[in-house]
Amino acid sequence: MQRRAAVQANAEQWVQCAKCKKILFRPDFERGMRVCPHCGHHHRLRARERILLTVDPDTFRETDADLRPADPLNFPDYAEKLQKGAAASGENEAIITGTAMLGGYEIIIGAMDFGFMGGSMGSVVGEKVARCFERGAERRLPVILFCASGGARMQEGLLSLMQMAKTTAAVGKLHRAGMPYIAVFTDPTMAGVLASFASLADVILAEPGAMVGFAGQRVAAQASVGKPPANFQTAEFQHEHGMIDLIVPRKQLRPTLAYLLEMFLPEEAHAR
Amino acid sequence: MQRRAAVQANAEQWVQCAKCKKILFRPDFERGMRVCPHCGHHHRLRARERILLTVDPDTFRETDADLRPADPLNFPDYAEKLQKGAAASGENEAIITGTAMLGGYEIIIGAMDFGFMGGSMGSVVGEKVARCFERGAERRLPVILFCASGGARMQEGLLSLMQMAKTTAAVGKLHRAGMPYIAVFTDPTMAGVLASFASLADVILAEPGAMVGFAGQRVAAQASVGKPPANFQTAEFQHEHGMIDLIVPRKQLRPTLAYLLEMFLPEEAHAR
Amino acid sequence: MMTIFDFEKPINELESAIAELRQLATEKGLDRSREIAELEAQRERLLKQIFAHLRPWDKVLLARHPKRPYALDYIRLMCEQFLELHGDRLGFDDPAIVGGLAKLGGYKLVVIGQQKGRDLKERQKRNFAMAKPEGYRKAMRLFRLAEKFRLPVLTLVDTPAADPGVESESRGISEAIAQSMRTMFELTVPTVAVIIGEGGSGGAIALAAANRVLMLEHAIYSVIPPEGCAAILYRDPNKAPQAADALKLTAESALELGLIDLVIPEPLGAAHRDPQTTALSVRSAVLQQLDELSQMEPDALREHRYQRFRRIGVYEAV
Amino acid sequence: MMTIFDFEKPINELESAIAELRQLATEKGLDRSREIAELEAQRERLLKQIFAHLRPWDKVLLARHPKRPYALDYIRLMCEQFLELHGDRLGFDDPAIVGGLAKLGGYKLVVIGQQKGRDLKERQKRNFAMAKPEGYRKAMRLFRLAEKFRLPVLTLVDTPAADPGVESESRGISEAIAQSMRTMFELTVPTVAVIIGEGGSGGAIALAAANRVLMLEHAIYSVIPPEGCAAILYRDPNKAPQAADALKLTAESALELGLIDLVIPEPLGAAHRDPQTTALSVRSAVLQQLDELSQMEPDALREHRYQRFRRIGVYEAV
Ligand SMILES: [Zn+2]
Ligand SMILES: [Zn+2]
Repeated sequence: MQRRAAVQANAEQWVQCAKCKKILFRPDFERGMRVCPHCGHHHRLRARERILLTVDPDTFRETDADLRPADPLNFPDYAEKLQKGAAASGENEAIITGTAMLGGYEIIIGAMDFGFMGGSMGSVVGEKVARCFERGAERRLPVILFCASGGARMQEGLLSLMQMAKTTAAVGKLHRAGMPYIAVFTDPTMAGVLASFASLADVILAEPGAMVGFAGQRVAAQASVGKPPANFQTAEFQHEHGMIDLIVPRKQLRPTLAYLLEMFLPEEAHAR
Repeated sequence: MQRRAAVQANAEQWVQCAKCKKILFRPDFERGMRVCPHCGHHHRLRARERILLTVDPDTFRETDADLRPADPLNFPDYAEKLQKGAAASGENEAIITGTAMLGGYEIIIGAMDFGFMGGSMGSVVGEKVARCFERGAERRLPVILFCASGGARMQEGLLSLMQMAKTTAAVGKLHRAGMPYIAVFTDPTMAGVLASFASLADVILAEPGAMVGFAGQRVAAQASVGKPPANFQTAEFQHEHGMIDLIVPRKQLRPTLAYLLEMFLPEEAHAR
Repeated sequence: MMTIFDFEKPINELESAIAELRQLATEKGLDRSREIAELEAQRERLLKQIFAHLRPWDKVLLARHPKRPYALDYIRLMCEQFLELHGDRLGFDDPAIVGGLAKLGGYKLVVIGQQKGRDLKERQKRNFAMAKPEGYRKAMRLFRLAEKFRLPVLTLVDTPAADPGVESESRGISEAIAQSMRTMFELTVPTVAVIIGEGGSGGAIALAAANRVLMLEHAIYSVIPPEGCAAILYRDPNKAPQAADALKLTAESALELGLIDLVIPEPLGAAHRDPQTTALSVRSAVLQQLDELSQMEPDALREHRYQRFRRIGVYEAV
Repeated sequence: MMTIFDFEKPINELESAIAELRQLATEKGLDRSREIAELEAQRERLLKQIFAHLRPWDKVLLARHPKRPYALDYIRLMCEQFLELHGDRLGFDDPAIVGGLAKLGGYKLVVIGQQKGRDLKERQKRNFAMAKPEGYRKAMRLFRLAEKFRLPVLTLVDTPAADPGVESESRGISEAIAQSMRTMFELTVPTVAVIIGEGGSGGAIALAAANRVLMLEHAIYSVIPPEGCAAILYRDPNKAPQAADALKLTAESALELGLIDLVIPEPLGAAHRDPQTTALSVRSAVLQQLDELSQMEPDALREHRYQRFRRIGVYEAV
C-alpha cells in the first residue's frame, strides 16, 4: 500500500502542458496558477480553486450548496452523467457561489466548473446565478462571475433554455440597484451562457486564449461563406470585435478586479 | 406689357424633368406634387409648399417668423449670400416652422428650404428647431420635421456647429415628455443636420432618391478603399443600412404620417 | 415545391381524389356530391385518427412544414392595419425579423416576428428566419418604441436558431440575444409571445421573454434541435425522432412543465390546412391576454414578467 | 519625422545651436555656460515675440503639430491610474477613440479621448483620430457606465473630423455622432470636455456636449477644416490661412463668442515644447471644474448642460 502511494505521488509530480506539450513540475505549475511558464497557455481551473485564487484568504463562504439537480424530463443517461460529473469535479453542480472579500470589498462571487458536465446550465446553475444577482441587489453587493460553460444543459430540455431568460432578468435587478457586475470569460464560455447573463456584465474580462463563442466551430463554418479567421471564437477574436473589454492574464486578474471594484463602489464599501 | 406676360405664362406652362429630361405640363406637374409621372423623380419642394401639401387645409400657423440671421463673424460675403437666399426662396431663413393639424391631430411642423443657402443650419435654424422640440414638450404635441440641408452653415463658424448640440439636446426634452418625433428626409439631408436632430427621430421616413449622407461624395470616396456602391448616400442606401424606416413616395407621405400619429398618440389627442 | 410527410400521405391522396371529383363534376356537369361528401367524411375520419396520435417528431415536421403560415401571414390575417418599420439604426436591417406598428382589435401595438421565406429566393433573403445580431437589435429598437408610446408588444416566434455564422459571431450574436431578453424584461407594457412554428433555442427565447407565452398546438420549443441532440446523445443525427421524444419539445409538454401559459388549438390537419382559422384563434387568444394584462400597472407588468420566469426550474434542496 | 513650421524655424535653429554647445561643453569639458545662457535668453525672447503674434493659421499648424501631446499622453501625465476599456459591444472596437477608468486627484472618473498616432503605423491604426461609428458607440457605452456608477466624465477632443468613408457611412456615422451628443446630454454626472488639439466639426462636438468645455491655448475648434472652407469660399484650398481667419477657430475667438468656458494656457512655445507642464495645467483646470460641478445635484447638472448649449446662437428678431 505504502509503495503504491509513493509511485503515484511521483507520477503526480509531473504534468504535461496541454498546448506546448512540455513537461512541467507540478508544484511550480500549481504555484503559477496552472499557466504554462513556456507558452503561457492558461489551463482550466476547478471552480473552487478559482475562487480561492481570487478572493482574500479565508473569506469565502459558500451559499446554496444544498441545491442538487433533478431529472425532471427523465432524460436518457442524465442521472448517470450527473454522477460522473460529480465524481470528475468533486462538486454537486457546475457552479459554486458564495460571498467573499476581494481587496477589502465584500462581493458575491460565482465560478463555473467545466468538469461538471461541461459547465452546462440547467435549473441549478440558473437558480444559483439568479440568486447571486438578487442577493447582490438586496444586499447592495457587487457580483463577480467566472464563466466556463459549453452552454445550456440539453438534458433538462426547455427548462434549461428558460434559465437563459431567468438569469438575464436577474441581471436587470442588480443593474437597477446600481451595483457592479463583472464577468470573467474563462475557457470555454459558449452558447446559452454567453447568450444570456455572461454578455451583460458592466465590464467583461477574459483569460488569454479562452474559447468564447455562440455556436460550435463546425456549425459556424458551415453557415458561413469563406473560412473563419484563425483566431475565430477565441477571447482575442471577441476582444477585436468589441465584445470583451480586456484580455487579462491570470496573474493580473485579482488586481484588475480590485481596481474595478474600487472604481465602481463608494469608499464606504471598503472594509476598515 | 400684356404681351410679354402672355409669353412668360406660356413658357412657364412647361417644365423639364431634372432626371429623365421629359417635358412636362406644369399644372399636371404641380398637381402631381412635382413627382415626374414618367420616371418618378421627386423634385425639390419649397418649404412652404411642403407644409401646405402635408397639413390639413388652412391649419398652418407660422411661428418664429420674426427671427432673422445676423452676421456675428462678419464673414466674407455672408450678408450678400443671405440676400440671395431670401430672393431665391422667398423666405427669410432656411426653415419654416409652425403649428398645424394633420389628419385631425395638432402638430408642431417644420420644413427646411434647400433654396435658402442650401438649407444650411445656422443660429436661426438651430433656434427654430430647438423651439419646435421645446414647444412640443411643453404643449405635449408631436413634432414632424422635413429635412433638406447641406449641413451646418460655415458662415456662422463655430456657432453653427453648436446648433448641432443645441438641437440634439432639445430632442431629448421632447423624448422625455413622451411625445413623438417623426423626421422626413428629403433631397438632400446631409452632414451637420443628419448628424444631429435629423437622425434622432422615433421614426424616420425618406423620399425616394433623396441624397442622404454624412460627408460629400468626393470626400467619402477618397477616404475609402474600393468604389462606393452605385446607390451610395441615397435614401435607399441608408434604408438598406438600417438608418431609415421607410422610403415613402410623396403621395403616400400624408397618410403614413397620419397613421404614425394615430399609433403614437392617445385617442383624446384627435380633434373632434 | 410540395412536401408531403409520411403521415400526411393518405390524407393528401384523399384530398387529390376529392379535388379530381370536383373538377370532373364542374367540367361535365355531373352531380358527384354524394361521392364527394363520402370522401370528405373519410378524410375527416382519417385526419382525426392521424392527428390523435402524433409523435413529437411529427410535430417537428409540422412545425417546419413549408406550407405552414409564417409571421407575416399571421400579421396580415390577424391585424386590421400594419406598417412595417425597418433597421437597427446601427448599420443593418435584417429581413429575418420583421416588425412594425399594427392595429389588432381595439389595440394599437408593436408586432415583431421571425419570418421564413416561402420560395427559395425569399428563403435565402430571410436567411431561413435565422436572425443575425441586427435582427435582435431592430427588435430592441422597436421594444423601446413600444415602451415610449405605451404600446403592448406581440412577438411571433418561428426560427430554427439564431444565425450561427462567422459574420453574426463577429457582430456579437450572443450579446444581441442576451440584450434582447434584457430589453423585454425592462418593458413596463404588456408583452405576449406566440411560438407559431419552430421555437429554436436562444434564437427563439430572445423574443419570448414576455408576460404570457403561448404556443400553437403543433409548434415546437426546444433547447436544441432534435438532430443536434441525437448527434450528441446517440452519435447519430438520424435518431432525431428519439431525441424529439426525450426533449419534450411539444406544446403539450411545455404546458405540463408550466413553461407556457396556453396552447392555441390548430384546425384539424394543422395550421397549413386552414391559415385563416388558425390566425383567428391566435388573434382571439392574444386579445384575451392583452385584455387581462392591460389591467395591470406598468411596474406590476415588469414584476409579473420577472416572477413568471424567476420561478422556472426543477431542482432539489438537500 | 520632424516637421518644422515656418514660424518655428528660427527657434529651432537656436535650439540646435544650444544643443550643440551643450554637447561640445560635455565632450571637451569646456565651460560654455555663458554662451548657452545668452542663446537661451535669445530663444526666450524670440519665442515670446513669435508667440505674441500667432495668426489663426499658425494655430491650425500648432494644433496639428506632429509632436503635440495626444490624448493618451495627457492621460498618462495627468492621471494617477488608468485602465482602458474596449469595445462598443456591437461588433467593433475603434482605436481612434480610447476610454477607460481613471483616478485623477481625488476623483474616480471615466476618461474618453480621441487618439492620434505618433508614427506612421500607429497613425494608420488610429485612423488619424478620425473615429468610425463604433468609436462613438464605445464612448456611449462608457458614458452609460459613468452614469450607472456616478462617475464624472472627462473627454479629450482631438480629431480632424469623423471618418467620412464608405464603411462609416454604411454603419451610420451621422447617427452615431448625434446619439453620442444625445447620450452626453442625458447624463446626470459632471462632464468636462477639453479640446486639446483639433476640434474638427461634428467629429469633435460628438464628444464635447459637456457641462464645461475648455480649450488649450493653441487648440482649434471649427465647423469646417480651413482647407475645405477655402475651397468653397475662394475656390482655392491654398487660401486656407485666409479661411482660418474668417472662421474664428481659435480658443481666443471661441471664448469671446461665449462658446467655451476657459482657455488653458500652454507653456511658451506651445504644448509640444513641454507636455508635462501642459498636462499639469490641464489637470488643475479639470480638477477645478470638477470641484465646482460636484456641488450640483444630478438633475441640475443635466439642466445646466442643456441651458449651456441652449442659449448659443446669434440672431435678430424683427
Ligand atoms: Zn505550454
Ligand atoms: Zn422624369
